[in-house]
Amino acid sequence: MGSELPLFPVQASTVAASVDHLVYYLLAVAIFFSVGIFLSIFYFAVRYRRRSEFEVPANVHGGMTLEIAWTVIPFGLTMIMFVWGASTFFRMSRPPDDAPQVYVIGKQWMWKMQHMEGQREINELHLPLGQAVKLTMTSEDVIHDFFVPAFRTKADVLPGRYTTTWFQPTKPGKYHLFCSQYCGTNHSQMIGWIYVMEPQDYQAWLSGGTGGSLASSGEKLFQDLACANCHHLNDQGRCPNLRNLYGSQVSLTDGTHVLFDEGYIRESILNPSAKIVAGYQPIMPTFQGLVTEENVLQLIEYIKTLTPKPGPQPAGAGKSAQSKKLSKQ
Amino acid sequence: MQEHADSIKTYTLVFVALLGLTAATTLVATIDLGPLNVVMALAIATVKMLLVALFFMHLRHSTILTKVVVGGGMLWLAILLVLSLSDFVTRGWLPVPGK
Amino acid sequence: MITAAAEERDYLHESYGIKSWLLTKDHKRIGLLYLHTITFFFFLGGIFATLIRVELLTPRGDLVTSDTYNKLFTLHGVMMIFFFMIPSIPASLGNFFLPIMIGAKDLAFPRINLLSWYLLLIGGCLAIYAMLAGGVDTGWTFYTPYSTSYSNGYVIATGLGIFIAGFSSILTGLNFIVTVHRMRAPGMTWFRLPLFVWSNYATALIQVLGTPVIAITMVLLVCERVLHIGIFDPARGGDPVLFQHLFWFYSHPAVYIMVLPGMGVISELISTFSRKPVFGYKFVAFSSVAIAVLGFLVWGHHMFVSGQSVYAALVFSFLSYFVAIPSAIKVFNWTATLYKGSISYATPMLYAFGFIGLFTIGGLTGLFVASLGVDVHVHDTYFVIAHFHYIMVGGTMMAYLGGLHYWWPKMTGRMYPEGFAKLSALTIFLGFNLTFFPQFILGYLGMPRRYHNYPDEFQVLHVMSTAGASVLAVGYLMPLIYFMWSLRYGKIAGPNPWGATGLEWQTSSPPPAHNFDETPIVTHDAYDYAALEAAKVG
Amino acid sequence: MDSHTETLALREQFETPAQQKEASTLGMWIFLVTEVMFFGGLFLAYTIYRKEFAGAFAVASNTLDVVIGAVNTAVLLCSSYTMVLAVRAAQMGSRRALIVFLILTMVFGGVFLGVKAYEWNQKFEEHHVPGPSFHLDKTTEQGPAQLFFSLYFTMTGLHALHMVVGMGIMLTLLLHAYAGRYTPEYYTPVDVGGLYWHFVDIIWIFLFPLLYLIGRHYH
Repeated sequence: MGSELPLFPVQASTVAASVDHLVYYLLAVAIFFSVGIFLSIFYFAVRYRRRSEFEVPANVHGGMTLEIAWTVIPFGLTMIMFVWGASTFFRMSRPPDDAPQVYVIGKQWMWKMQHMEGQREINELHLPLGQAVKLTMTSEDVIHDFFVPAFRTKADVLPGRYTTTWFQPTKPGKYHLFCSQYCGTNHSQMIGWIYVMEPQDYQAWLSGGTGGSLASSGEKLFQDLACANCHHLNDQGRCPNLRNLYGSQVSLTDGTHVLFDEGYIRESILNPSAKIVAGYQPIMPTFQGLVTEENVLQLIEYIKTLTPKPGPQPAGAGKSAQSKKLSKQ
Repeated sequence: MQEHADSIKTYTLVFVALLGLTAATTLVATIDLGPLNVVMALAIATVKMLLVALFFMHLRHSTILTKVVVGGGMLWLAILLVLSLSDFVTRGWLPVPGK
Repeated sequence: MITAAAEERDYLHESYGIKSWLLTKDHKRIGLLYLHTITFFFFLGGIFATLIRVELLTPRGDLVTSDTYNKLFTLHGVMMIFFFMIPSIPASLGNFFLPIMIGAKDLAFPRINLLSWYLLLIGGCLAIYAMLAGGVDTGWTFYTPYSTSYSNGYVIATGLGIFIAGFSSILTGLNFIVTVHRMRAPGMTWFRLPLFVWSNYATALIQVLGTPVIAITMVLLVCERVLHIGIFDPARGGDPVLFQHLFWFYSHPAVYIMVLPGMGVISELISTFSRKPVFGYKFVAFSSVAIAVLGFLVWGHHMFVSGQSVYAALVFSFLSYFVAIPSAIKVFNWTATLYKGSISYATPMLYAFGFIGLFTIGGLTGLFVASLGVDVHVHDTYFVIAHFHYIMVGGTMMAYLGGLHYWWPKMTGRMYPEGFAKLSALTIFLGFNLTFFPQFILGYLGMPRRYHNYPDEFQVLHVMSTAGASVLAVGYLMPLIYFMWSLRYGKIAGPNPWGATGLEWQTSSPPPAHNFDETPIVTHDAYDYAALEAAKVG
Repeated sequence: MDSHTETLALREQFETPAQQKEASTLGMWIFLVTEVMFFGGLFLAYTIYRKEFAGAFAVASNTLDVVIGAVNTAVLLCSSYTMVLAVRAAQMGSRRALIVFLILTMVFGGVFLGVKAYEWNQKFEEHHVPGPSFHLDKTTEQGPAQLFFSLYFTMTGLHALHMVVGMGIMLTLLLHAYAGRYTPEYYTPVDVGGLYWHFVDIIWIFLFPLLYLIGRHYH
């Protein structure tokens, strides 16, 4: 970046280029119309300037053809913007199925990142080049927002629920991370750096970490909190067997279904009676206040390992294609 | 200027109907109709609202402009509810947390 | 003050004393009361803006603390939006001219009109109390749960101030709607109404339909903060995104409350200073109403990255483009009005040119932020700030100043010094662009909003912006000086200094207490210069 | 001051009494639309949370006394009935009937508010008021149950506030009626005040099923 004044930020993710392309189109339309308007005003103002105090020009009341033209043509142009923008947005919204996950917790005024392998970082995030990464994010207090200009990505981080964003870095380097939802006194210091590393450097960085993986911490918690007393990992327990559930549809007592995903696991830990699985009683106590957001993430990661990864076969698990019914006979 | 006076009989009939509908909605609520319970409750409330508006508030004698104003109010309430619900109802359609 | 030589007793001299102003029911006097009030709030908000810009000269926060900075931008937003922009044109110029333009003696409910002014004043006093007591630091958007559970600022006083000011706005809107429906002079049909009346009517619709929702939102916010009722609190199952829906249901249409009256002013100016009817009158008139209606369907475009569902985002993005069309129609029709006109370069017209240019840029950059893929990147950055300042300051503020210059002779009976006014218009135009154009680039580069400190590489653009702001400040001070000067030393204006057609120009300057000596009968379309000329000759 | 003749009370900005009446009526209807939007925000919050926490809302709703709610609804309908008769009396120029019906309207309104106060008081005693001491039996979802009561108190509270304002309007009308200000030619304030009163009634017509009746069919 340095001394010269750039007009466009670095493109460092797969999405960045497509956002910029859409911006070029928007710029072209904007420049065309604004220059057109400026020149017409300028020309008319000079050409038809008032030459005598008493002149009264003829009335011109309007023209239907013109009105229709300047209604329909801009509308067509904007519909291109809509479709193009929406398709880009959908790409940004759907992480690839196989993207590894990083958990992000925002709190006033810092970012806590947790890699699945167990590495934790504060206000920094190391990523391997070329690998799509999915972030699952929550906040411990107010609304924050995870914004990486070089990736053209941004998502609010809310208390009480998970939000997701993803990106696939395309260029090694060090990029700004900003909190872009106003969050209090030190909002402007809730910033950090994203490091995009060559894969081998990333591996080296990873192996420098300490402590067990998220899932193993979660397994330990699962035992410590006595979850396993009811949630037997066979079908004999008083509570649902958590094996092979992640990513499937679960039927509830009220006849509806819910996707067994991170959000549902989180809700079930903190507010267990909200959505009871069909065939079970609402006997689970809430763990609100007993576990931190980080503990919840560890438990989620452990519960996810109870569902084997689908492996190389297509039609990835985790999507509704694989719909299992769960109810106690 | 007394163009809107309905007879006392009309007002009394409307009043009795309103009381009857209150009893009806209370009773219907105790019967399990599944999702229809909500529909019934709102339908009866809407009928009561119409009775009050049309007769007690003289809406049926009012100018078209007044009717447009009332209709506009209802429409805007619907906009508020429907477009907000377009968010809350479709959350989770995309199997990505927070989308 | 005008000398006692005035033959007829105009509204300024109909009665005397402070009481005759504070208890007046004359819409013209109430318009002037508003004019003074909002001028005060404008300069108050302007001081905050100046401090913000000075602070941002350097990347480190070295002038004020972060807390103070946060209060500055919050108070700038609150003052400018709720206490200046929303009442600005409708409550001052609209109040003064809407009844005259339709040939009425007053608004339908003069006492309610006075009450509205007092409500604005009370609301403003509460906001100023909050400011003096220690300020409020939530941003003008009051997002929960920060505003309800974490902020230490005076959220309650500010919230109540906005609640009360909201009722002022509702009552003004109600008054305008009833007045336009029921108080038009004989012959003043809907399609003979000046476009300023149409746009204020459309504005009034928004005020009446949207403002109650911000009122209940503020009630819930205050309840949540005082009583912790949990409506927006995730710990109890509440949803902070619901707050955003309720907030933007009003606050997006509020943008049109701010800009629609400005568009109405521009229609008047363009027509008067080209001596031609506005091209496509009906299209311009209906586009005001279309903006008012469609403006209610797009609020979710403020929430594309908020955790709203992607399908809702899709719907809101789609609908947002519909509201772009009527705005475009207006710009095209204004430009076409100039064609074969007799164009004068009087000061109000310079503001009108400025408006069209800046509003065009503001509107076109609106297409960027309505586009889902692009908004994800530019949301909550300086790009958005630049965009809405092009609409609010480049648009509404230009129109407001244009309108003020245009109607000043009518309101006071005096002309302002033309050369000085032209200089100020030019200064404002240049200063504005220098302030806000760099912010588009800043935003696209990724500079987030509401940042007290920022990375060094953004400094150059911030310095440009601050330089522009100082030019802009000078530009805004100039009218304050020469308008006051003109009250005593300005040329006597006469009833119709611009040779315009509207009913307000058919009565004396300043107008008599009941606007017209006898109720006018309207026989021509608005802006019918040819007919006026024919009548003069005949 | 407005120059009005004693009987017609035509304000100076209007040309004719008909214009004045139309303007006042239209003004009140528009004001009622703003009230619809005001309560609309609450109805939105209610809809969303009821959808999200149907179970907790039903349990919480069942703790309200449905008999009291229904009787109070009937009381309010009575007040609307007497109100419309008051307007009719004004139209007919019957000052005595007008005064009687206005008093009756106020009595019914007062009874409604009294019952409401009794209900609120009960909630305090049962610890059903959102806050640290909140507790509701038969559900583990204490948070959402509190949300129900938050909405209950906000909605019924704002409704009661509107009732109080309505009582003030009734009192003013009563005083003016007593002074003989209203005639068959000029009774717009009674008419417009009636519109307000009926509107407040309509709000309650919706609040009653939404708050009291949502869980009655499951036990």
